[in-house]
Amino acid sequence: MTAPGSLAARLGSTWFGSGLSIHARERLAALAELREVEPGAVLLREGADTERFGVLLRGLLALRVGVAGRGTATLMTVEPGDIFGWSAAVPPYRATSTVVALEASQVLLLESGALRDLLRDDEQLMLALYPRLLESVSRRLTATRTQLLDLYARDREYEPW
Amino acid sequence: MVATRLPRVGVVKLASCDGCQLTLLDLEDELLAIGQRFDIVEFPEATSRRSMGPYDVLLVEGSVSTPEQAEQIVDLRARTKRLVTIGACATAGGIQALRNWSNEPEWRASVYPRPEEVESLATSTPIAEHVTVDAELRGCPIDPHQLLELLTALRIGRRPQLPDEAVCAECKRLGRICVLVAGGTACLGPVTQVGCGALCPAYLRGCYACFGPRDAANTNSLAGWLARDRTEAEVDRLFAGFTGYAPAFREASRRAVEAMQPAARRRRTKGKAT
Amino acid sequence: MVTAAGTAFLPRERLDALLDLLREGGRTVIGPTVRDGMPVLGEIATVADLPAGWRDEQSPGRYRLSDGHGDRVFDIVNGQMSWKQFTFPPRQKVGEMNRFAVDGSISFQPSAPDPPRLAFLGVRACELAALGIHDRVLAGGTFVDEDYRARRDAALVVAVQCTRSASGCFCTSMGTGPEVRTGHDLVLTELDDGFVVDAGSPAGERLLARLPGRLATPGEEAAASAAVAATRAAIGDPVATDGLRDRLMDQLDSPRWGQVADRCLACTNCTMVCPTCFCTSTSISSDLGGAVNVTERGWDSCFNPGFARVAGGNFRPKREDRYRQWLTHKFATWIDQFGTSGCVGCGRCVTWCPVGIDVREELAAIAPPALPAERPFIRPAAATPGRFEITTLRASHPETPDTATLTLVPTEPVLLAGLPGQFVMVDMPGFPAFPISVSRYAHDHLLLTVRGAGPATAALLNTPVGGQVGLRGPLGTGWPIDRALGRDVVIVAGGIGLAPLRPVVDALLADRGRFGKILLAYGARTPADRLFTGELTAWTDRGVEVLQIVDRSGPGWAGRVGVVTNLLDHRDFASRPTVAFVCGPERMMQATTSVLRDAGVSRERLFVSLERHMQCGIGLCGHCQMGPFFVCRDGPVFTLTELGALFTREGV
Amino acid sequence: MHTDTPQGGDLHFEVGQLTRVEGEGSLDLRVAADGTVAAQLRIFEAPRYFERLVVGRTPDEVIDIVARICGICPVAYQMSAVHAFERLFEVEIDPAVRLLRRLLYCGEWIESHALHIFLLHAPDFLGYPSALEMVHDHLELLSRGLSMKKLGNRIVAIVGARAIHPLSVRVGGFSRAPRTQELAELRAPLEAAIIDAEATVKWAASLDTPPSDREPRLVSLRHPTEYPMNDGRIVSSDGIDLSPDDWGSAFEEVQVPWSHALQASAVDGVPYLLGPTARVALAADQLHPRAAAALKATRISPEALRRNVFLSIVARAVELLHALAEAADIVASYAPPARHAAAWKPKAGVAAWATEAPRGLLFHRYVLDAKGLIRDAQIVAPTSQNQAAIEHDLALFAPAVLHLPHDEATRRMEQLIRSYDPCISCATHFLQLKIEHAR
Repeated sequence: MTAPGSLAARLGSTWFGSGLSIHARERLAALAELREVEPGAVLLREGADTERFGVLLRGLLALRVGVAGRGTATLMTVEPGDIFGWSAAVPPYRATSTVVALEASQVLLLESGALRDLLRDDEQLMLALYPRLLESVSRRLTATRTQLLDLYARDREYEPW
Repeated sequence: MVATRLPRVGVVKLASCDGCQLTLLDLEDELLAIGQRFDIVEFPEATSRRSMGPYDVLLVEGSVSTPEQAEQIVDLRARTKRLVTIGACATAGGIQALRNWSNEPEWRASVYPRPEEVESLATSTPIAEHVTVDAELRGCPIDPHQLLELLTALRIGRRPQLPDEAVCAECKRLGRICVLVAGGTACLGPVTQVGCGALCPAYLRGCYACFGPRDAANTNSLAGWLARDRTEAEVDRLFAGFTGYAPAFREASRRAVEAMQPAARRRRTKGKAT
Repeated sequence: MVTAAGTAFLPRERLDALLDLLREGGRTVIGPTVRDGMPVLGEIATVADLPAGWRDEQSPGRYRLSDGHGDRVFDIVNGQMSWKQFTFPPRQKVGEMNRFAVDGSISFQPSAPDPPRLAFLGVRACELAALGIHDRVLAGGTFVDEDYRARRDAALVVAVQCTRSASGCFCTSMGTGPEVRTGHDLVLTELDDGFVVDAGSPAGERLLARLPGRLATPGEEAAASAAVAATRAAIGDPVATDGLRDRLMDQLDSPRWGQVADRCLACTNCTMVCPTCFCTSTSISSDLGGAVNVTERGWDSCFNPGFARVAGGNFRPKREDRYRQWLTHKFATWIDQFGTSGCVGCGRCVTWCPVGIDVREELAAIAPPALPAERPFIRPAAATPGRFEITTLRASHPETPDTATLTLVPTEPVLLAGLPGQFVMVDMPGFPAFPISVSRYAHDHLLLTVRGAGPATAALLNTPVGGQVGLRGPLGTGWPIDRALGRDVVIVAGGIGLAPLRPVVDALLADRGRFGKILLAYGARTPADRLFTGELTAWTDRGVEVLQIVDRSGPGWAGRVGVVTNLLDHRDFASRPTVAFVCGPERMMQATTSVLRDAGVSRERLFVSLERHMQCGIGLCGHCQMGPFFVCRDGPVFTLTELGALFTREGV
Repeated sequence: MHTDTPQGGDLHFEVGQLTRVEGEGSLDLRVAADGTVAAQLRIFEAPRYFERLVVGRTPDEVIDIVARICGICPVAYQMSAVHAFERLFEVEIDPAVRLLRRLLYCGEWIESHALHIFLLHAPDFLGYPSALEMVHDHLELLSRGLSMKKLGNRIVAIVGARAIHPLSVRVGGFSRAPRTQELAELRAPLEAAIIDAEATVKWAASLDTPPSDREPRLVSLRHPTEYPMNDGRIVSSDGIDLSPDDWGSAFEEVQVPWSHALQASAVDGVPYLLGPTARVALAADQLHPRAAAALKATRISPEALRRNVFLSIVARAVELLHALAEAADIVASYAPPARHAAAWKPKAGVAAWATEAPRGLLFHRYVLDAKGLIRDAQIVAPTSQNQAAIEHDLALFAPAVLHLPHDEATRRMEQLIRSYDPCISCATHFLQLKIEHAR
């Protein structure tokens, strides 16, 4: 059983965690640490090794990429319940964006090396975690595509005047 | 609501017959009012006033068929806010665009005794192949009502109401009986953009596509149907008319022009020589 | 059907007497005649104008007339023209709109009906059925085409039973002929030496009583019946109509649509010659100064590329979309709308298709079983296409670089009596009318939030304060606020889609205690594109959870970035009954409703507001058709259940 | 316009694009040290190869195509072509069709002459850059002109479906003949226009014309009973009298060294003048009585009319009146033809014909194969024939104005060129402009 208030329970109350087995939650919670981060704190850096994987419990995170000559741009923001650092579990284990806290936030962090070791050891965990991970990545992909469609853009009609 | 100054209008022509710009002078009832609502600064056919621009609106008749014209149109574009092409020559290359599939030197030699002195491009092409065009009035010639609508829309600031439907729609609204179905006459109405007022069927003729192909014209289907009662060469020739170089008609026009090639021939003439 | 009692016989040589009777009171007789060798419906000044001895031969894409076939005058089964040429003219002035130079004030003068007095001679059973359908479509609903009704009321109808048929005929399948049953004043059946005549209305009875001739003999009546029966037998039953509506609507994905589109020219001939097609477009002719503007309505067609075009694109971009729209409307969704098929089996679309596409073949090729759906006709408010109320612009408040909110003060209270989500048609001299949703109702004014998407909206935005604007409405269905009583409410808006939803927030806050939690999720392209930014905080203070997100971040933006569904991804609405109102670009609504359904909102409680090309705003012009719906009249607000498979489907 | 610095005594005077003419042309004038003037009218219309475009086409297609040579006088092209084909095929056309063709042609004359008189030429006499500027001072005059012009267009539109590039003319007749009622609607407007045209003749005769003197050779058609229009022999003021079949025996197309166009000229090299002045001079006896009376009332002698180039506006006004009066006669007596188009069979051979375009004689010659397809074509437009005469007149006239300020000299010479109503688009084949500098 998982004690209420335990990390495993906190994980279970999130969107990401609610889709995992109890076993998976407990194995992950065992490795996780709970952290409060200040606005502006950088959790991952684009292009660097993905040092950690995390679940946002409270607050708001921004995913940013650098664009040559234009500084950085926020691609999207991460809502509580969602994850960041999914690349910790997918080769080449390098961060695809810089993760910055926009508000005072609470996150559950797992060191990526430890996470990978755990997944290698525990096939059951792997079976539980990867589909959930993929679901999150696929949602993000869908959202990105929708953004690319530029839904609200004003299509320029044939307007001679 | 009222502009502080009158829009500066130019009317110029490249390779063409003058008929489309004449349409402006044929708006007899509105001509004087047009003169008061627009500042016609360049219109060599009608006025000795000349202007190098800039133009708020430039009506361009004719196709690009000489090296000078190719340069001229780029230059005009740079001095024009809204460039409007008028007529089949400007919008589709005109009847003279049929030479685009010909052996142009041979055509030149068949008309001119000293072809080497004729400066002409091998092609006659629509304005839009050279510069950006803001609006177009189709037709050979253009329709006076559409010209007036264009000018009115320009003054009011709305989009001109130019139909994008087939000749058939207008033909039926006018209560005319289909010359193709009921008369067996070859008619391009179903693939041709309306604007003329469906005149040919009213005069018991088939449409010959003065206004060019309409949006996504299904020329293949119509050509196939027409070929049931005629030779394919005859069907091809139907398309090889005043808008034969418009993309939807090109394939048929090309075949028609190629089939028309006669034996090469020097023209009669006893030119007095240079 | 000729009945025994009172059936008369009019000898052929006394046909002139019938014409004289019809002409009484200054009526003009219109009937079949041959002009320039072509079959037309035109004035019949004397018996000699009738096409004695002429016959038609028809096949798909081919029509030929020939003469010398005896004395009969009604042997041309039908021609290209139908009677709608006279009851629903191809072009019709709708009204005039003027702007006075002195003070810029505007005025509207809708055209009053002024129908010619006509007698229609030689109306076939299928054509009577077509007139009956138009009676329902144009004069049988909440809104009435006054001009049509006046023309119908002014016309006498002399029907003719068919004693010949053409190859295109399938009235037998559509249940409309060849027997004449109803809708006529008189009915003739032509025999070699004359006409068996019967009455179908009191006016017809009076005419019949004064017609020279005698009672028909039983032999003549029998000959007439036999001739019509022979026609029925000759036609057979070419189209299987059982369950046709459902069979068709089940085949929206049939590969046949693409095949027929290879042949279809989208030339509009089928719709123009169809006696029931009623779609129209308006056009404006203005003088050079834009002071005098005459609005005219003309036949249009769903085959025209511009028919379903809106500022951002075209709902039916491909020929196959348009062919499918026409066929499914005619044979299926027409039934949902008007309780009858839109086809009377006259065969004109078969004969007059320039490439001989035979609708009977296409129907047979696109077959199988069903799904029913019936929608009650909702709708308040009265309006006609030519009548606009004048409002005065009191203020204009910029919202974003291209959008502003206009305060319009009407003199007519009807404009203020709208529901959240309803729209108005906006009319200004020189521009075609266009729909704009009401973004707030107040005691003496209403607010329209307008984006300058084209010249007309730009002109509206440029209207000076104190200037006049014509409005008609409020039109369409509103958001059903009552469905949200006692429930949680999720409002999801994309871009300018917040404008029609603001009255929802107004309504909920006006009665805050009667609703559960309220979540407003608002997505916009950039921070600068957000509407009503000042109010968003005020709403938070009044108990609305407001979440905002932008597609592209911008200067000074420290908020959320991403698509609006990101705001809903991690939510669960299954535990409490929740109603959702969604408005934005169609693709955004698709993504949003899909997330909301996954999160537990049922389809019946999911409401969306659709955009379509609208001209009349009251279901008469036909532009905004979508399956069984006229979006302007039956929508723009729909539940997902109603829309079913049509929602976000390309090309319907 | 610019003037070169005199070099070796030569003055090179150049007028850029000519305005208020149809099409594009320019004028090049060389004044030698000895005072002799050489004028070169250059035409830089782009070549469109019409004579080649019609090869391989059927006669009916040719009728549509040649109309596009000129938007001002498409009927003329259709008329020369259709008559040429009908003559070769020996088609007998209905008498009413013949009248309708004259009516159609009258419509074109009315439109073209009114256009030229009021919109193109009047500003020269009254001192405006264009007719639009005349609105305030001469509104009534302009309105009168525009209403006649409109009526001309209306006639063409009723017979031919539209004012520019009409489409009903077919070998054998018309694709459809107008109904009696359609023509009857023209009666009242024609009567009103005749009055206006009479006033126009009077007005034109009252204009102040610069002095000018020449002894032109005149060429037009001549028909036994009709004012020259779509039928007749080719005659000249100095004795030429031949069938259009024999056009080539008296005329030829040549290329002049400075230009640029295939000019047409008489084989003897003497320039000749076509158009209203020539027709009025050579067929004065066939003018409609109302036109003849109006001309007489001007008291301008036939001699003056012929010799002063600027009086062409009077000749044109007389023809405007003639065309309106003849149109009124045709409309009044109209009964639709029994057959709107006679049947015909193609035949190999040469089809030649000439008609009178508003600007003068328009000669067509086609060689057809046995299927009736065109193998060769020759189209000789009036302006290419008038060109030599224009240059000749300019050379005569120039010394009188060269001392004037340049703008004024230019205006005067343009006025002279416009007296010919040159239709440069008509020139079916022109070479490219080349500027030669005097040495």
